[in-house]
Order: sequence, then C-alpha cells, then structure tokens
Amino acid sequence: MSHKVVRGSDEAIRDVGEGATIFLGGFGLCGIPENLIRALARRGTKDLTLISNNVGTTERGIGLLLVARQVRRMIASYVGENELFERQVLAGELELELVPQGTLVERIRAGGAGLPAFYTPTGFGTPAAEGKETRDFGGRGCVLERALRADFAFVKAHRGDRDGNLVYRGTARNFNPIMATAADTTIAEVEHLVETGALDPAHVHTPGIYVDRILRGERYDRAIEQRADRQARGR
Amino acid sequence: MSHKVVRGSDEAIRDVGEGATIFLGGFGLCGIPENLIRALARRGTKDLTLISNNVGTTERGIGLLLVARQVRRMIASYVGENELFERQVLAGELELELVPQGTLVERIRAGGAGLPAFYTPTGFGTPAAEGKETRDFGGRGCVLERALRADFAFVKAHRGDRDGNLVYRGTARNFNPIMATAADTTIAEVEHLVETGALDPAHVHTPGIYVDRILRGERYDRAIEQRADRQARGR
Amino acid sequence: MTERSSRERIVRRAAAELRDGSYVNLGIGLPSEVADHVPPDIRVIFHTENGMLGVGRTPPPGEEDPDLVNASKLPVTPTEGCSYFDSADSFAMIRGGHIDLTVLGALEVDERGNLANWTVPGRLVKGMGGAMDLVTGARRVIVVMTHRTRDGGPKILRRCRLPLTGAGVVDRIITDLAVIDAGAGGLTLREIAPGITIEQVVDATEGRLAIDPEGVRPMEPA
Amino acid sequence: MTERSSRERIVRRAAAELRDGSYVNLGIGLPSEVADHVPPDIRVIFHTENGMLGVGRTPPPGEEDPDLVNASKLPVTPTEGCSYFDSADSFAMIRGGHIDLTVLGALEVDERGNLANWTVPGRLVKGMGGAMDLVTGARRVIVVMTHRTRDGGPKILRRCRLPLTGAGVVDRIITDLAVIDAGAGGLTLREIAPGITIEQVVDATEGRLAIDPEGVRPMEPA
Repeated sequence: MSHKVVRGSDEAIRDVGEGATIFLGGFGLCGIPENLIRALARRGTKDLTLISNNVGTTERGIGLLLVARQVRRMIASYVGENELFERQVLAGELELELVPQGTLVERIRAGGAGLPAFYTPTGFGTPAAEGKETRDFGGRGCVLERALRADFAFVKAHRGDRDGNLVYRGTARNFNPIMATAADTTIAEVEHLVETGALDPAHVHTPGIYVDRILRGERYDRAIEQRADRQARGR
Repeated sequence: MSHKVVRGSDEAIRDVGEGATIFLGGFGLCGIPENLIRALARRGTKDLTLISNNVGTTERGIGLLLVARQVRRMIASYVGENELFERQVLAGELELELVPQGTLVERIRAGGAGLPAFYTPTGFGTPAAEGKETRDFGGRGCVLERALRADFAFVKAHRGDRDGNLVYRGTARNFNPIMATAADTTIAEVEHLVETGALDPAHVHTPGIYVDRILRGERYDRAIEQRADRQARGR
Repeated sequence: MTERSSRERIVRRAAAELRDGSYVNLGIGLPSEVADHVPPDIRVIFHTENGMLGVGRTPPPGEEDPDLVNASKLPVTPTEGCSYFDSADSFAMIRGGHIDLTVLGALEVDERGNLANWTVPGRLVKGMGGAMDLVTGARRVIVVMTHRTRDGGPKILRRCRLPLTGAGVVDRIITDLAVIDAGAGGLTLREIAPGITIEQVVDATEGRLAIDPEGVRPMEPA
Repeated sequence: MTERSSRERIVRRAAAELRDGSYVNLGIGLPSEVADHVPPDIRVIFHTENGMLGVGRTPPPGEEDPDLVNASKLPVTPTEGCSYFDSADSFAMIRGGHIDLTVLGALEVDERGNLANWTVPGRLVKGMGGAMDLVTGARRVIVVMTHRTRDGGPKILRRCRLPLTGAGVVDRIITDLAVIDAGAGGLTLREIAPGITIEQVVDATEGRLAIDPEGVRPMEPA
C-alpha cells in the first residue's frame, strides 16, 4: 500500500495532460492544494478545465494558472476576487460556468457516489435553471442537476497516513473531502505525513480508499485572503 | 440552549403520538437507541410506522415493539433475523416495504438535505424498481427514488454535549447521523453526556443543529446479536 | 440621517430578529454586522457555509488562523460547542431547512418576495456563491438594505428587473426607512423609522404596499 | 468430494482473485471465508457496508466489542489504518465504484450476468440488505456457490427464474466444478476442477457455455 506515497508535487502530477479536467479543493485560499497548483504552473500544462469554488487571487492559488494562461474553462460558484480572471473572461480567453455553491458540491458528491442526477429546489426560477429540466415536487419547483466528475482531484489535508487516510483542520476541510471521491485519480497533499495507524479511525475524514497518491507538501504559505482591516491585506 | 437536555427517555418521547413515523438508528443491535425503544414500549403507542435498517431480535430493539403489536408498517432493508416479524407479516398484521440498503440511507439523506428525489442505478431491472420511474443515463438504467422523512428520529451516540453535538463509536455510527438530519424532531440518547466545549469540533459527527433533545441513556445492555460461535449467542 | 446611522439602524433592527438558541447565517457586508448586536440575554449559533457552526468573533491582529475563515474569507475564531464539516454537509444543512434564519443584502426585492442580489448583466458576473441555496433553504429569509439606490431609485419593485437569486423567498425586508413583510398577499408595511411617514415610505417604494391592519409601529430599536 | 472440501476449493480459488492494495467487500456466509485465505504476500483492505474499511479478524471470546461488528452482525476487530463512517458514506463508496471487488453467494446466475440471491417468492422475503448496491457498484463482482442446487438442479441458467438482485452485473462465477466468466458474449468456461471434465460442467449447467479459445485451464489452487 505504501505505493500511494509519492516524493513530491512534481512527481504527483506527472501524468496530468493537456486538456485535463481537475477538481481543486479549497475555499478562497483556505485549504487549497497550493503545492500541487505550483507544480502544475511549473509543468505548464495548457487547456485545462478547472472546477473549484473560487479562483484564488492574482498571486496565489488558481491565479497562478490564470496568469500563465493554462486554463480554458472554469466551473465555480464565486469568482469576484480576481481581476485578472475578470479580464480574461471579458476578453473571451476563458469560459466560465457559474453554479450555485450547494449545487456544485452536491453535483460532485453525486459524481463520487454513483448517482447520475438529482432534483434540487436551489436556483429554480433563476438563471441557474436555464436550459435545465424542471419538475414540481410537492408544489415546489425543482431543477434536475447532473453529477460532475473529473480526471484528477487535487486536495489538501492537515494530516494523512501512508494508506491515504486524511484528516482536515478547521474550515480548511470545505470541498476537499467531496472532490476526493469523484475523480479518476485523487492526489492529496498534506502538512503532516504520518505512519498508517497513527490516525484515530473514528476521526478519519477521508478514508484512504479515495486517495491514489499522497505527498507531504513542500511549502505552506498559510496565507489569509481577506482581513477585517483591508489595510493589512496581502502580507 | 440547555433546554435540549431532557431528564430521561420517558420525558424525551412524551409527544410521540399514535400513528407516528419514526426513524430508528442502528444496524442489527449495534448502535440502536435502546432506551428510547424501551420507553416507547412502556408508553404503548400504537399504529407506528418504523423506518430502520433491521428489525432487531425478538427480545431486543424493535422486537420489543413488535411483541407488543405497536407497529403497523415497517420500512427496512433486511428483516431476516426475527421470526416474530416473519409471522406478523405472513398473518397480514404488519406491512413491510423492503428497500435496498444504500437506497434507503440515501433517501433519508435526501430528506435531510432538501433534495426531493434522485436517480440511482441500484435496483434497476429488479423488483426494487417496480412501479417506479426509470431513465437512462449514459447507457445505464436508473431508478427515480424519493426523499424520506419522519416525524421523529431516535438516534444513539457514544458521547454528546448539551448543545446536541454527537460523536459515535466504531460501527455503531451507521444510520444514526443520517436519520438525525431528516426528522421533524430528533432525539439523541448518549452513553456520556458532556459539557458543551468538551468535544473536539473537528471530530463532531452530528452537529447539534440536528438534535432537538438529548439525554443520557438509562441502561446499555451492550448486546451482540451474532457470534462466530452460535452456541455463545444470546448472552 | 448619515449613512453610518442608517446602516446601524438596519443592523440593530435585524439583530432584534435573533432568537435564543437559533442557528443563523449572515451574508457578506452589512448583514455580517448583525453579529455585533446580539442581545446579551440570548445565545445565537452562527453558521458559515464554508463549513462551520458556532462561528466566533474576529481574532485580534496577529492571531489569525489561515485554516479558520468565514464565507467572506475573513478570519474567525471558534466558540464552545462549535463544529466543522465539509461543504456537502454544510449545504445539506442549508437546503434541508435546518438554518433558522438567514440575513442577506439585496439589489432588488419585489411584491412576490423575489430577490435579486447576485448579478448585474453587462457588468461582470461575480457568481452567486451560496446565496441561491441560502434563500431557498433557510426557514426565514430577511433582507437588509438601504430603501433606495444611491441615485434615489426604488429597490423594492413590482417585479425584479435583475436576474433572480430566488423566487418567492423573502419573508421580511428591513431598510433604513421601514420594515416590510413579503408573503402570499404581497408586501405589508409593518414598521417605520422615527421621523418617517407612511407616505414617504410609499413614495420610496415601487411595489404596492398594504398597511398592517393592526397599525404601523415604530421601528425599534431606533 | 465432501461438501467441506468443495467449499474450501471455492473459497481458495476466490482468494486467488485478491490483489495487493485492493478494497474488497465479502458477502455473508461462504464469501466471508475468503478472508481466511488472503495470500501472505499481499494486503487487502476489507470493507463492510455497515461502515468500516480495514475490517480485521474475529476477536477472541470475551473480547467482543458490541460497537464493532460487520454486516453479518458478527464482532470484528480494527486493523491499522482502518476507518469508520456512516451508512450514507459507506454506500456512496459502494455505488460510486470505489470497491474493487465484491464476492457474493447466489441462488441463480444466467447467461446475461444476471444475479438472483435475495428472495424466493412464496417463502418470506428476508430483504436484499446491501446486495443490490454491491452488485451495481463494485468494479468486479464474483459469485461463489456450489454449481448445482442440493437437488442436483442447475443454478447457472439461460435466464434467471427468481427475482433479480442485479441485471448484467456478474463478472465471474467460481463453483466447486469450474470458473466461468460472464460478459457481453455470454458465459465462457475458463477453468475446471481436478477430475472434472468439460462435459461434466456443461451437463451441470443450463446456460450455454463457450469454451475459452485459449484453452480451459485447471482450477488452482486445487
């Protein structure tokens, strides 16, 4: 089983090809797989479809891949914090699909859970339902939403063992455990790589069955995207 | 918030009326809300619809309610361990709806998650799909399954705090956290009732938002339903 | 009235909607300030859709934890009894009707309780984030906003002109001028701010307003 | 051949299907015995659908933990690297194609890979438990059973007569007489047990059998 452990982020993404579809965990800059993203920027792989709740800032996270023009298409729920992204969308260099956040994560869960589609009341009567089947359940309009899968999931956890069991910290959990279930290949970077047996089995958040490769991340910036006092932003 | 804590199992189920629909957590006898079940047997409430993965044995768990003929209808995935149940079904005293286990728990999850229905490949082409809509997704036949809710959920956890946050132990988790999300009133019995703040927030399995009432269970038999050596059964 | 005192009036009035033991999600911006005005005798548990119940205050400078932020990406602190969970569980909680109250900002609200707060076509779409789920799932949806646009135009309309966030989702609107309920019967004026007349509210509102049959009360705390 | 040695042949042959690092769910009864024959040089992680990965052996008498059982309700032990989860997560794992292999018993299997193993109409229905999910979701489904009924009748049929557990789900059938693959082209005989002829297998089978074009091999371990 120790064949899941890879030496570093460059080795971990060795087979990510042009045009790949990739889930990227994290909410804003919290809990993003920053080492895998940097490796992908180094590798320079183009024409990517990225699925992530946000797009990061210009300097960090997915922003690095936008600067290098490696992204063709983005599926997200909120992209309001990145001016470069705005310019690329307006210039037609980048396709954008916006999905309500709860629908986005539920579509990914469905992809991992073998459910092809589900009905949700979210977005009924709004542009989020445009072009989609709708149906009434108990007097409530609902939208048919499809499962979402990807070629790769890049996730970040606080601790992980050699079997791929993962434990997240605080709100850095967010999309990571769900995305880990719904890709053909899931790559987890962790701050602390521990021996199998070191994690409490009752408190494993992502069982190792979902993780194909695991590595200790080379560097964690521990960046905070926003501060109450905007003057202090961008340390 | 301390108004969630109730003194005992009789007080906890004070408003369960005739004809109520109740989720009962547990798998076999593992992780069942045994004190709440005993209270319901004492109360003698009739005409119940019970939703539980199994039906317990003749002497323990739901079996107590069957003996007292309090149950009108049962939704379960496997009922093969209870001879009394068999006789009651054959005599027409009890309605039985069998649902594939994964579909059962997913229907309950949908009920708690505000999703009215979903498509699943499970059961397609089998009696489990009879009378249900089916649809092809990517060449695979799927069945439309509806969300399931109940008036009450009785769940059992290992530890719980006064806000209703719950932590389960081992495989006693099973259906409990899912059922806790999908009832109008969720009642949790715990082996250890602790002060709010005593549980690690990263390892709460059921957030208190789902729990309306919590109590320390009066007595735990710690029964094991089956043993490798059948001679030893029924200690 | 200054903009600052307008905002504070709205926020304090919204805080009066909080109930002991309730689970509440506050939107970005003005709604987030409601957390600073929780009445001292009650306990409210704040939810943030990125995966936390029991959100605490902003940490002092230098004590921020990058693994602990709210949906605005601002650093927060834990409280006793808090819990963390993933985004699927968080939105199951929202969509499943477990959040007692959400307070959000709006660009437009209309007579049908429709809400528009996520996009202005022609300008760049920033995305709806979790707003569509929140207005669909929360048991009670309160909109807080200034009664009029910066140009003095109405924001409470007969029909929303902007793309909707949710259809028929708003329960109550709290502005610097008034408290208005939305429901099956349309809009009903419940309260007015000190020094404001019913006529002034009606003039500032495009949507048709019924007057509370039990009488319009003063908006408190003023 | 005794019943005991028949069972052991089936179980040992099924154990030869286990792959290092794979995640495997074993059904109740005969399939559960496969766990006792894991080759010494590989590590297999066993899943039980009531919510555990990394299921260990039966505990010694007196050391059973009532909070730690498998899907047969039998007490089990934890292993290093094991984890517990709820039933929704467990079946998401199953239905989502994350279990590499499931080994189950059967009443009938047919040429289309249909499987019937949960009910006999007229007798009481005991319920399908998790079997329908497992045969639908696991990447590979292996049926282990005696080749014939106790009365000597065939169990591998042209078409199943009993209500199905899953349609077109079986990949391989391992019996006391043979190893047979099910697929788009129907049933193919791959291996036969020592002392058994192809003709004997064909006679004991109602479904039409193609013979492996690369030759029928001896079933090992014998």
